[in-house]
Amino acid sequence: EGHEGERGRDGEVSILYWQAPSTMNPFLSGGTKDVEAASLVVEPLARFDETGTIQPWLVDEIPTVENGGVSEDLMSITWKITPGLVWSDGTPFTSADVQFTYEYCTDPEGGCAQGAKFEPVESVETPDELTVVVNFKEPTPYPYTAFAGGESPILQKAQFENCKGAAASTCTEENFNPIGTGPFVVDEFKTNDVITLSANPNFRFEGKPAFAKVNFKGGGDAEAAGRAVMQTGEFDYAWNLQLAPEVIAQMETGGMGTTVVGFGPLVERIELNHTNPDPALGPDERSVIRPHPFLQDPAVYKALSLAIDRPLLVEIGYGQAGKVTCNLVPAPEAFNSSALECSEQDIEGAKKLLDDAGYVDSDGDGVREKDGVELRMLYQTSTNAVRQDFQQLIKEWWEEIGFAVELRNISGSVFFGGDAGSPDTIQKFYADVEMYANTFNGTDPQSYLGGPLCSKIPSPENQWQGENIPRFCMEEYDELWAELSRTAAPEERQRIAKELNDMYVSNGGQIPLVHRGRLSAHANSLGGVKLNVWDSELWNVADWYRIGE
Amino acid sequence: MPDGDTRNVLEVRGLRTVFETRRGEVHAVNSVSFEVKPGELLGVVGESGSGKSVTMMSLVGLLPSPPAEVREGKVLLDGEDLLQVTPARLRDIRGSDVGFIFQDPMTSLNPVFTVGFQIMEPVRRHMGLNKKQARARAIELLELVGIPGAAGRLSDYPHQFSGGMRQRVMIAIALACDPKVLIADEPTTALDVTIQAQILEIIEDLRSKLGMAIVWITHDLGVIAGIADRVAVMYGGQIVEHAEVFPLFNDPRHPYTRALLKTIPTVSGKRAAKLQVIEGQPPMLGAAPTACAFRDRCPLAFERCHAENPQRETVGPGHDVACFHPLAHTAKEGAA
Amino acid sequence: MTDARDPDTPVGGDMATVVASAAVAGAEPILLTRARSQWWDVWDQFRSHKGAMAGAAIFLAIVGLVVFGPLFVDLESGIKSNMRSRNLGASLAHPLGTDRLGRDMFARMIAGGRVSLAVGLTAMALSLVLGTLIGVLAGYFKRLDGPLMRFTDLFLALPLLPLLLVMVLLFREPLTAAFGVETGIFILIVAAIGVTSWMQTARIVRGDVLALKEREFVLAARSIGTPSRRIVTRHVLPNVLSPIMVSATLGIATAIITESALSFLGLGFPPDFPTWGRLLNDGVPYLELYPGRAFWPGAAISLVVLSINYVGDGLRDALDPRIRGR
Amino acid sequence: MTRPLVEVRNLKMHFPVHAGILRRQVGAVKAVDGVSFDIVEGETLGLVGESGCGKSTCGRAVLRLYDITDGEIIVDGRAIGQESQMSLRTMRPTMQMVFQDPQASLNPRMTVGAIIGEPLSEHTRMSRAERIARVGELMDQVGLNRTFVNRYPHEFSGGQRQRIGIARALALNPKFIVCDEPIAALDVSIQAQVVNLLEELQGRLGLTYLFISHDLSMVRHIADRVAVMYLGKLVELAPRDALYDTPLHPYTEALLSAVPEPDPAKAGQKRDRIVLQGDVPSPANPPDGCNFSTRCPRVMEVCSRIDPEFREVQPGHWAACHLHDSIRPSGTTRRHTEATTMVEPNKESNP
Amino acid sequence: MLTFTIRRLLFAIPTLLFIALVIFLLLELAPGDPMANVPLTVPPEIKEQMRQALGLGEPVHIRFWKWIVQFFWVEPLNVFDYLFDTNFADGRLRIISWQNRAPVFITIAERIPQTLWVVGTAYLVAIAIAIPVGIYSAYRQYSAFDQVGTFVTMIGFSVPPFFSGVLVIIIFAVQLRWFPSIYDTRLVVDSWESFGMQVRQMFLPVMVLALQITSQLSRFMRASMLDNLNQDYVRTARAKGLREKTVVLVHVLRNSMIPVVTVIALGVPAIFGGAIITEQVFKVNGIGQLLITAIQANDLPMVQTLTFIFAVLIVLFNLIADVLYGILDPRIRYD
Ligand SMILES: Nc1ncnc2c1ncn2[C@@H]1O[C@H](COP(=O)(O)OP(=O)(O)OP(=O)(O)O)[C@@H](O)[C@H]1O
Ligand SMILES: Nc1ncnc2c1ncn2[C@@H]1O[C@H](COP(=O)(O)OP(=O)(O)OP(=O)(O)O)[C@@H](O)[C@H]1O
Ligand SMILES: [Mg+2]
Ligand SMILES: [Mg+2]
Ligand code: NI
Repeated sequence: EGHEGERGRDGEVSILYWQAPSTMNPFLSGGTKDVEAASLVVEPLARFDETGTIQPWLVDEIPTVENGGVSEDLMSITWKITPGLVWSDGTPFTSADVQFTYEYCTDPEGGCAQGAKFEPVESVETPDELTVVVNFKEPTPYPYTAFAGGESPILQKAQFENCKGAAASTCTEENFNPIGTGPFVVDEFKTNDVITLSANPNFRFEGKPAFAKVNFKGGGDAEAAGRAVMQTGEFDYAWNLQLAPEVIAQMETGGMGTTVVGFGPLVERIELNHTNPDPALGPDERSVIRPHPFLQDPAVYKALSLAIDRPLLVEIGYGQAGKVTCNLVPAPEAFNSSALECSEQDIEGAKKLLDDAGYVDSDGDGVREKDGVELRMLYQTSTNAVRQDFQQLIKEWWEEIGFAVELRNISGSVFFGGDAGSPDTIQKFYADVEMYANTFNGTDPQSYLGGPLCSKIPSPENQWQGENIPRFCMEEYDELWAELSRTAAPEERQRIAKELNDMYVSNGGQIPLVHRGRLSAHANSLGGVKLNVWDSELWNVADWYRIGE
Repeated sequence: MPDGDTRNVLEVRGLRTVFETRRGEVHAVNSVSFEVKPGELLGVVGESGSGKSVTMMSLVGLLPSPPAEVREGKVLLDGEDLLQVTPARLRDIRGSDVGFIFQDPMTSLNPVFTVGFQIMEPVRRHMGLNKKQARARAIELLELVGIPGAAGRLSDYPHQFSGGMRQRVMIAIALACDPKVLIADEPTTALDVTIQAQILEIIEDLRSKLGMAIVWITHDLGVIAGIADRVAVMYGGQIVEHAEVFPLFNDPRHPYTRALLKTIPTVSGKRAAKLQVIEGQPPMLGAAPTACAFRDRCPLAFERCHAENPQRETVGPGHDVACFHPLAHTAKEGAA
Repeated sequence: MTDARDPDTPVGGDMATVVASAAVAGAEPILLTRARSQWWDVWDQFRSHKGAMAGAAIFLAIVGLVVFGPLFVDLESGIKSNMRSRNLGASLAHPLGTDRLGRDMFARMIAGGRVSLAVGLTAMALSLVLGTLIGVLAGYFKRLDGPLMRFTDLFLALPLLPLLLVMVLLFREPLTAAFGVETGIFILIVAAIGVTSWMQTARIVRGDVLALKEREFVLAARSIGTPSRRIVTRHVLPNVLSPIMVSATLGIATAIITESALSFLGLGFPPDFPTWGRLLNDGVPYLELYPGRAFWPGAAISLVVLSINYVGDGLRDALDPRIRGR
Repeated sequence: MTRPLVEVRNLKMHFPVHAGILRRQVGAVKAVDGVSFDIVEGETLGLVGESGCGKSTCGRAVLRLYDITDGEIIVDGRAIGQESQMSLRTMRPTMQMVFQDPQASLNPRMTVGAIIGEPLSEHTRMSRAERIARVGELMDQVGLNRTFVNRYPHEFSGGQRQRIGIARALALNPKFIVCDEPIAALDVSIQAQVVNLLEELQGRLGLTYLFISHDLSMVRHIADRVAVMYLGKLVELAPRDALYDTPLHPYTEALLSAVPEPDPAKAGQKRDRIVLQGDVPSPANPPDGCNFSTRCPRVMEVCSRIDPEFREVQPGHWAACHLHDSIRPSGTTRRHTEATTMVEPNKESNP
Repeated sequence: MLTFTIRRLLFAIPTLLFIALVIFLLLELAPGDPMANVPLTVPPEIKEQMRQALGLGEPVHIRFWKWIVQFFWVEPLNVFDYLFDTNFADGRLRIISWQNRAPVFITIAERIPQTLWVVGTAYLVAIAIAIPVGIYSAYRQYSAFDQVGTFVTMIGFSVPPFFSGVLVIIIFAVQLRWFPSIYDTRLVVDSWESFGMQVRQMFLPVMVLALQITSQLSRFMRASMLDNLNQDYVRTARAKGLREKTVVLVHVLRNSMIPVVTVIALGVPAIFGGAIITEQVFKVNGIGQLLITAIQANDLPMVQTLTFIFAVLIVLFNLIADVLYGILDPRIRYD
């Protein structure tokens, strides 16, 4: 881009996230909103670009086996920090900070939301100021999890030293105003409202960022956000406009902004609860007691999946920004399994499955039952127009094949908020099925596929942090995943990953619905936006600039 | 034209006031005529609802309109027809040339303004006095109506006064601009007899001092007998009898007047074994009268009474009666 | 001559000349009319209030439509999606068009209206019962006055929307478990609205009861020896009916708006359960594309509230003896 | 002599006044402060006085509509002064009340039949039909057309409403009725109708009345004996003629002289009537000594110190005034000198 | 009057304590535990210590007492420290939000300005419109003005803000582009230009809110005026020959304002409480929005504190309304 000049030349850029960030410390919150807001300030050692390729960020090159950065036995990786890097407060960025970040997140009392990233890590060593050696517990063929991608940025040791462990949550000042290496520094953080940032004077690139200020507003709804960018031009960037296609089209006629779409591994799916969510079981037990009364019966989950008309869902819900998928990992293409087929709705087939399995409506109330267990389900998702339409349609289809479905929608900020105190989070999963979208950072699904491991089940013991939200637990899967984690050869990895994908889906871990693109909007006058679905959307905010001035 | 003695300061001719209500018109005042001379006190008696208040309020446009409408008549105040003048002129007359005292001293004063303010208001409005002069005048007025410590009480609020005192304040307000005519609408009805006696005394006193004409409305014949020069008896929105006070009490010519006088017991004099009664109820005022209003209670009623509304006719000097068969001159003695 | 005057009233002996005996009662034309209760007067006055009559007519029309609508419209068509007829405009088959899932908007409006109105009416009834009970007890029994009024103050001081939200949060699950989803949430919402909106009624009723208690007819009842509870039911309650009726009208309106506000905040009925508030909420994103989707439920809420407010206005006038006149 | 039906001894009714930060009782409105009188069966005792002097309170206290502060009340041989409201219920049929405002004392939402029938349904076990019959009977008795039984009070005129009130009071065949200004709200021409009705009923049913009024002329007409009240206390109690002809208390005198005469001739002579100055003091804060001492035209030094005793100055004629201190209770009928000069009773003044 | 005020003030204390207790208990019943964030791998002893630090794990009455102390003593001390640069409050535990682990009063203080700006202005605008409208429509009862006024105010009552709010956004922000659709809470008014900006961004929410408040107030004003216009003293004033303007604007208005002023005072807590839905619609992230997010996130300390602050304000303004009534009405003043 031929846009150059001195730092801060383009004044202010306004970003609108309709989910408001409540902290700037991504380790204390699992929410995308918080991670992405934080990505303006704190950075990882390496990022993924818009094509999903890993890029050196605070290092000079990506360590590989070839260049010797990754040990032959796949037991360690050595990051060489770019010399001369400084934090926004002017102090040098050293390997100690990296090591500290590892300690910070792995402190058992800290409740780190990104613990999965550091799961395989045995230790982090700092032979010198600029060298970081990450040692793994076992051979790790894909070593770019810790310190790579927006979800595991580096915190400044000096700032957070006293905020480790139990103290993590009391460091208000630090959590709201972390010192980073990123293009911007926080001027003012107002919880759940607005963040004001200004250009980092010590940013490592000359002439970047182009904007002197960032106005990061949170709150509201996707529709208002889209309107503010595309129709009224009040904001420059609106994140994740999950709106009906016709609404988006209508907003674009406003002429102030354009939408951008990118397909990452984001899948809108229905998770099937493998534990018993009966409220009678008491708040904390109900999502750990296994099994679910009927959802683990293959006939049931297969029928549920068969009854869904995915192309129709894509059409009414996402239009351009969606594709039918039957997979947990639909991208990158090399990992996209083709073993499963699900684009045809087959109501009759579904009914037959249930009939054959002995689920029949014996008492004539329209709901099938077997052994006295009625096929009644609570189906929850976040409050969002498209999801409510999906709920409605899917509920009808399911009711057609003999289920009784109760719908429930929960405000997104609660549902995804990850607040351990709330009963309505995705992790708690106090419902039979729930619908949301999930994805992974980076291009390697290993850690993502590690989600369904038995050990990742969220429960009171791990304060509800853990990716295995459906409480899927299968020995074969765990074993296969272990194999994946030992395999380094790319083709072999792809094969195993696909196999894992198929195993998970066909064993009723979830019902994938739509492979979703991320649709965001930016003002026509905002240049340099590269929608990145593999990392934080704001990954290249340092390159953003104002067009035509 | 008329000479000093016979000049009427207020002359009402054929006043007709109608209320337009949802249930049709209410003819509250029907062809009422009367007059007052300076220094004279005209008593108006009648039962509740006979139209006394409405008559008086019609004179200076105090009735809310709608629903009230003064249909016809003349109200001549010193020759000026008040029904023809502009509203602004009418406001100039109210409170300066015509003073009003109302029945209920408890509610007739504005509770949130001091008594001084309320007395000074008309003074400043009509006499153009400045604040200081108005204050002096207010003190003078309060002293006039016999409120002790007048200067100190100017800054008091009405609720700090007793009923009798409030009525005195009302009188002071009415007298503020030396009105030519003072209209007192049952000023003592709400008061106790001992307080009533005080008020009556003050009025008597002021009348001789200030010499204004007074129209005194009441339903207490005793009060009328004590202070009035002439009396008009109202019934069903009309004046049915009108005479000097002595002839009226001693020689009532309308059956209603006479019956009324008989029904009231006295504290002195002979005590009847049984009170005499006028049977029935006062009439409801409805459409314009086409018959004698008293016909249904009148023992002497005959066909004509039901067909035609009698007009006032003179039966003696200054004595007129609206009845087709006025009682004989000696009626009272005969009945006894 | 049926109502010839009182035979027993003594007639002044020597006044035979003055006193008539037969013609008197005729002077009381009102007594000749058919027996009318006071409510007839109220109705008369009410009828003359054009706004109130229009309001009552509109309200009844809406209620009628909502109650009898299912006879003409298949409510299923508002609940089941129909992919062949999505986003249709108004037509004979779909008077208000269809929504994005092809559901008939008219049917949805009727289904929504049933719930919204039912919520409005029941919540109003609940709040009236509570308000009246507390108001009467506080007003009539001096000893209860202090505690009950403090209690009322307490409820007044509790901010309502948060309280409502907390109630919904707390009791949603147990109620849903006990009564099933729809009934459970219906009970919850009605109770939540009712329990948070009785205070005004209680205050008004208490004030009226306090005044009423000093009225002579209550004293008269006591002089007869009527016990307190019958004084309350026989003399006090019927006489506080008018403020209660006015409260009632306003209560329906508030309840309907509160329900829609709850739906708006995502705390009301389940998303697939149409109520006007929910429909409005769903329609708002499409306000520019398909204005009707937000407009009709919005208009329905507003119209009902508006008409009820007018009815309340008229009732207030009609029940005010000063205005009603004599 | 007939036995008194009602005996009231030293009746006190104080309404507490609360003030201050803690709402302590700081005083009391002494609405009735030590009143004693008897009412003989079949007689009418008139109770007169200015507004606020405690007449209504006295009447209600006698019927025990209030829980009295002190004193003794015996009605029909039963001491009811301290009985509880519950146990008084059985006593209610004996004593009834007619109220001042015929509009306010009738429940506007009840029909005439229900109003008159209420005492019946409270105290008798009559069947519906019996009750209707009795209501009809009562309506006849007070001169109301039976066909009005289903109408509401607002459809009646003031006089008729008062008849309804009377019928209700009569329903249980009471012996004693307190009439609290039953005619004050009525028009002159109607007052006589009601008074005549009351008198007639008394004659027919042998009722005993406590007739409260501020209309001295009406009391003179109806009462056998008259009590004058001032600021919560009786100042004078005497047989009617004695009281009107020769009032012993200066207050009674002033009261009588203040009543306007509906006769211009007499009125003319009354120009020299006694006009009391000032207002009635507040019953919450009565003056020391004699209550009347602040307004009394013949106040003496002793009056502001010592409260005069209510004594029988002449046989059957009680008064509370220091002017009569010298007179022994059963002394000669020495009249009050001024009283005779001020009022000239029985003078015919027809021209 | 003074004793009355003191008496009411004294009475307010137990009332408030009781309200505090009710709020506390009510919210305690709600599910949620701050310790859920601490992994179970933490030894029970340490966990217990942490509970102690937060005051949890102790019996409810102790926690209630601690909360009261924090609310009435520690937080005021902090304010004092802030104002006078002292450090009395050092080391004392403040009320901490579970949501973002910051003292709740800091967040509340952050939110109050925008709420005051928007809701307060709406209130003032509403008062300024409602009073004359109420006066005039009462004076000309059943006139065209009154009828139209009644209709408009009824509409104001009837249209819920989440409908009217979105409607005006579409019309004025999207179609006409006159006003912004999203409120900028960062705007600092320090120049005419920024003041203009502020006015522009406040216009729509203020309009929506003011319509509602105006409706209620003008109805109230009208009723109060009507009550007084029928009073005897109005006739007296007219009989004095006063101009209509004086009669209405001096005599009647002064009396009518007594109840209206108290109603206005009673509405003031609502200003601080924010208008939850309007704030939501216009993205004015004020107190109302804070409360909603806190409720949604189960942030008990925040909800308890906010709710109790409202209760305090309501009780306080009830008191102020009573006192105002006394001051305005001499009949009560001299009682
Ligand atoms: N605003 C009104 N609307 C309809 N009718 C009215 C109105 N004001 C008065 N009237 C009627 O006018 C008639 C006369 O009333 P007015 O007040 O003059 O009686 P009054 O003789 O003064 O009685 P009172 O002694 O009770 O004061 C009454 O029948 C009354 O019903
Ligand atoms: N419930 C009460 N509480 C306090 N004071 C009262 C109460 N009832 C009456 N009083 C006071 O007692 C005094 C006597 O009142 P009461 O009604 O008996 O007077 P009254 O002689 O009947 O007057 P009126 O002629 O006006 O009816 C008055 O000063 C009144 O204010
Ligand atoms: Mg009158
Ligand atoms: Mg009385
Ligand atoms: Ni005749």
